[in-house]
Amino acid sequence: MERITTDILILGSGGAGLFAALHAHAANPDLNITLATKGLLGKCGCTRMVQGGYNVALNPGDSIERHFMDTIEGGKWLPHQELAWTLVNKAVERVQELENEIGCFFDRNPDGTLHGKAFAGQTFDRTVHKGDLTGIEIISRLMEQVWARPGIGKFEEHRALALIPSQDGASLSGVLMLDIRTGTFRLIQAKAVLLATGGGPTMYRYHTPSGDKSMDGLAMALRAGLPLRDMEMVQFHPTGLLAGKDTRMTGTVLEEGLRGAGGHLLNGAMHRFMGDYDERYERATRDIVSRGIYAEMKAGRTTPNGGVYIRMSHLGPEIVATKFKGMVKRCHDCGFDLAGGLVEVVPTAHYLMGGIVCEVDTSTALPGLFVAGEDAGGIHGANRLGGNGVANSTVFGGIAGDEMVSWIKANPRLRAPNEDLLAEEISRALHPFRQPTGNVNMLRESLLDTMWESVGVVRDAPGLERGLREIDAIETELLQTGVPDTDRRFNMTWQDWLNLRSLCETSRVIAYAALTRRNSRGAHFRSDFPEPGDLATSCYTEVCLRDGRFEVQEQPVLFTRVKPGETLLVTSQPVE
Amino acid sequence: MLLVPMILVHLAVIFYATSQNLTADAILSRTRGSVTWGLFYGIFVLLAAIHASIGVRNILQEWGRLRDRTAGQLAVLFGVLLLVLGLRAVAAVVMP
Amino acid sequence: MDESHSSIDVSIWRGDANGGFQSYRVPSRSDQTVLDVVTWVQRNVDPTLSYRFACRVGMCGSCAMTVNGRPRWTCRTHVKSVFQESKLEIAPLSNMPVIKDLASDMRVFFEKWTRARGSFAPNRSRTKAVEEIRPDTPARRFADEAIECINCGVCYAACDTVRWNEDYLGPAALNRAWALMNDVRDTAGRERLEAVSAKGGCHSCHSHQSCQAHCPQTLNPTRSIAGLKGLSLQAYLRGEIKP
Amino acid sequence: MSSTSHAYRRNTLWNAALVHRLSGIGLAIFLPIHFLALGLALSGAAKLEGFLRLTQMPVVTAAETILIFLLVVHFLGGLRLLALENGPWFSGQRRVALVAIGVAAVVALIFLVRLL
Repeated sequence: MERITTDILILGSGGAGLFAALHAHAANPDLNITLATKGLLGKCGCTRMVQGGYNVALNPGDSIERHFMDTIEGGKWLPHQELAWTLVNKAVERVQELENEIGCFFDRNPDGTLHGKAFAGQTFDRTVHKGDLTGIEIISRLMEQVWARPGIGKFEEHRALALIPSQDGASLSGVLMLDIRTGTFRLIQAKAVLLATGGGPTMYRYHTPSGDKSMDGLAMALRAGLPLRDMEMVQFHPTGLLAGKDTRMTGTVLEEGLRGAGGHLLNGAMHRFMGDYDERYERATRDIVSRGIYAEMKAGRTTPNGGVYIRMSHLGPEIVATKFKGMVKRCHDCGFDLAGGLVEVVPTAHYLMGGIVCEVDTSTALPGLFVAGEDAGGIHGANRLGGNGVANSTVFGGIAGDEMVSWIKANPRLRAPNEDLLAEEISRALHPFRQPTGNVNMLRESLLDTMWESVGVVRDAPGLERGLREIDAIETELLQTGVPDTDRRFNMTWQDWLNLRSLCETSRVIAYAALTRRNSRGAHFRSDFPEPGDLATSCYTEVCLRDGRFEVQEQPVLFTRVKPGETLLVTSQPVE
Repeated sequence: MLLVPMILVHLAVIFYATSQNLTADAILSRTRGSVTWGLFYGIFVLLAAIHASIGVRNILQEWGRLRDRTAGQLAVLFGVLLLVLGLRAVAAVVMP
Repeated sequence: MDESHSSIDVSIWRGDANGGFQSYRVPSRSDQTVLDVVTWVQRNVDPTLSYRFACRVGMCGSCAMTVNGRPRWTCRTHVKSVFQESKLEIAPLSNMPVIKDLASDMRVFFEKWTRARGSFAPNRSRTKAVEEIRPDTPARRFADEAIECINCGVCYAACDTVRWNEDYLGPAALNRAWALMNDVRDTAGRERLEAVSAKGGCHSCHSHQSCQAHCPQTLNPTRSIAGLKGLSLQAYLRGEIKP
Repeated sequence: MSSTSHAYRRNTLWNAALVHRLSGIGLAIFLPIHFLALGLALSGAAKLEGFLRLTQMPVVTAAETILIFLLVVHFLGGLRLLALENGPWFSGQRRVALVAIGVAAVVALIFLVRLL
């Protein structure tokens, strides 16, 4: 195993990781900064997949307070208010940084000012965007800035395996990495580490995130003893493409705007069913539409692949083809006629609101470890507003970059790793090579089904308990399932095995947290406890692993800025 | 870009010469002593030599897999050869 | 036709640059992309088959490969659309070193992106408001036409000038340089023009237009490169850059 | 590699570029010979006359026709590139390239017909 040292190690190359690298480099260009990423730099991960845009209160008619209230109310009063406050405040500077310094070229109004588009759940049209490929613009520009800085070390196709604590256990020493291309291990010791691997709930039968995602960051944090909060909060997008389990296309998002523009959802009997659930029909909020579709599926009124149809053709195929050019072309490339025909859709797991408990300065309970982006918990509470995701990763990624540089000034030493734990983690990663060869993908399919059936859109206690038992059984079987040790170089099946292990570990946390929350808020719906509960005494769930056992706690939400029933908006501040 | 009208003129000349089925004497009698002919074809040859040597250098580099310097030298050599032969030909046809 | 029983024969490149094609029989499905075919082989036949993918929907450009001799995204290429040639042959992206099997090393592609000064040089800081730029100005329109590149490397793999001239920066990097030359906020225009006018820059392009023909985003790098050639010539005539 | 490994070249504009390059090579080979022939005039009109007589052989006529084609096709191809690289972008490049090749063939044919 190779050992290398660096001042700052950043895991992940999405909006958070790239921003952290640029900020740390700007704050102190003499520092040794290393960025490691599971895929290609800026190409893997989810920031790139952002279609909508970036929420920011720039317009004089809008306000930080309004953005804040939208975020808190959208999050059903569960967000960590200081994190949310930082988000809405810093977003202003960050968007200007993206435009003025990074080079993003967002869309303008005819008079030349930034265009803000309307997005669900918000009282002001504040979503800054570049067409419907905002993520590509943001990530491409960040990525080229990082490539242009030779001072930032780059390790592509490096998978983080474990956070290795110092000998005394008081802080973090470094991260054990697997060089996917060569199949060899590498310990990167660092004074400060940023965990920005992104969440991405890919343990559901239908999911939207990038296929390389497997919650490795959260799994590593969990094993390092860090508390995770709001883990029951998995956001489902109502319209994911459904094309059977044999294609990776299944689960990928068909955009929100299709419903907004007047698209109809039809069940297997060609009945427009959303009226049975909500008077707004298809234009109801994401969670309500998702539950409506889920109910049709449970009742068996489905399409051949087991979902429902979306129909756009009544709006005129030519009009649809012009208005949703990208979406129609994507469907066409994959063999579907969105403009003129019917496309099968299904709710699909989209975003994990939960994550590692952290402070406003992105520090965590483990000194030396910082966290930003989807790995961090508490910003969005029970529901994330569209357009707050990329704001979150870029705002806190930048903060992490600055904070790590200051932290290193106060803590300038590398800390020796706990060698026993290091050896243990290497052995853990090599585990599948010691088992008889088996079918990893079959187990993955089982986990996907279990999570979808038992820990999915609608939950109840018996289902969650069954889900937990099944997750345990799948993990047990996984530990007896091997991968042939014939060639470790770029071994995708080995990666699949490691991915599945991370997914098992984090799936269990989701199920535990879901079992703990006995009410229904935002993305979390319990059919046995359908009421939201008292807002004033709102609690969030916190799960942590101690000596191999889960400790689950309910912590009261601190209303540090605004209490339920109150608002920061002055009544004379109407929407223009 | 100067080559554009020159090629057109040259094409016209070819068609004229061939259609009239001119003999060598007839050609030479029309060209010998003509400063216009000499200047025109002199410049034409120069431009063609430059243009051809650039093209040849690219082809030698890309298809011949030659190193840049070798390709450049060979191309210059070719250009000079064209220039010398071409001017000699112009001289032969134009000089009285 | 009962599709669950029909199958297709697929040749997949195995090994490094000196490797070769190997044949596999893969069950045919109605909804099946080239990426799904590759995935099926890895999951069911040879667990050591290496390939790369991420987003699954044509946004990340990780999964580009050579399919029946043409570079393309595999995630958004339905097997039906390429199988008319009644065979399916999948190789790694060309003009880049092969890491293993279907995975190419894209580092050189991004190094050239950097060499073409394909990154923005700011004119104002984050504390200032965003510059007002009317969307209908010609420069903004030029920049917009070139901006939606996802750096998948398909154009780079389709370009014979890259194949024949290893110094050549390639279509994507030059296309990015062109977008930035039309970005009124950018302050490194002269340096960028020098970079793209140097050896291996825009003047190496022979306008084969393969980049334009293959770009999955329907961008037109040839047009961008032609634009750079023009700017480069003008700057040279004005004495701003040296040949 | 297999037969499909260069399938990406199966496109009109790539072939137009190939025609342009091959015609350029053809002309580059022809030019020195052409100059040498004209240089014959140095040693008197008779020699040139003898050479011109030679050009009436069918083989040479065919070669000349090909040369005309090469010259015109290289010229028109060059024109398209000049327009493409210096003027505003125009669509329908495929058609322009095909027309250029067609025109070159027609011009060469006219040349041939007139000689015969």
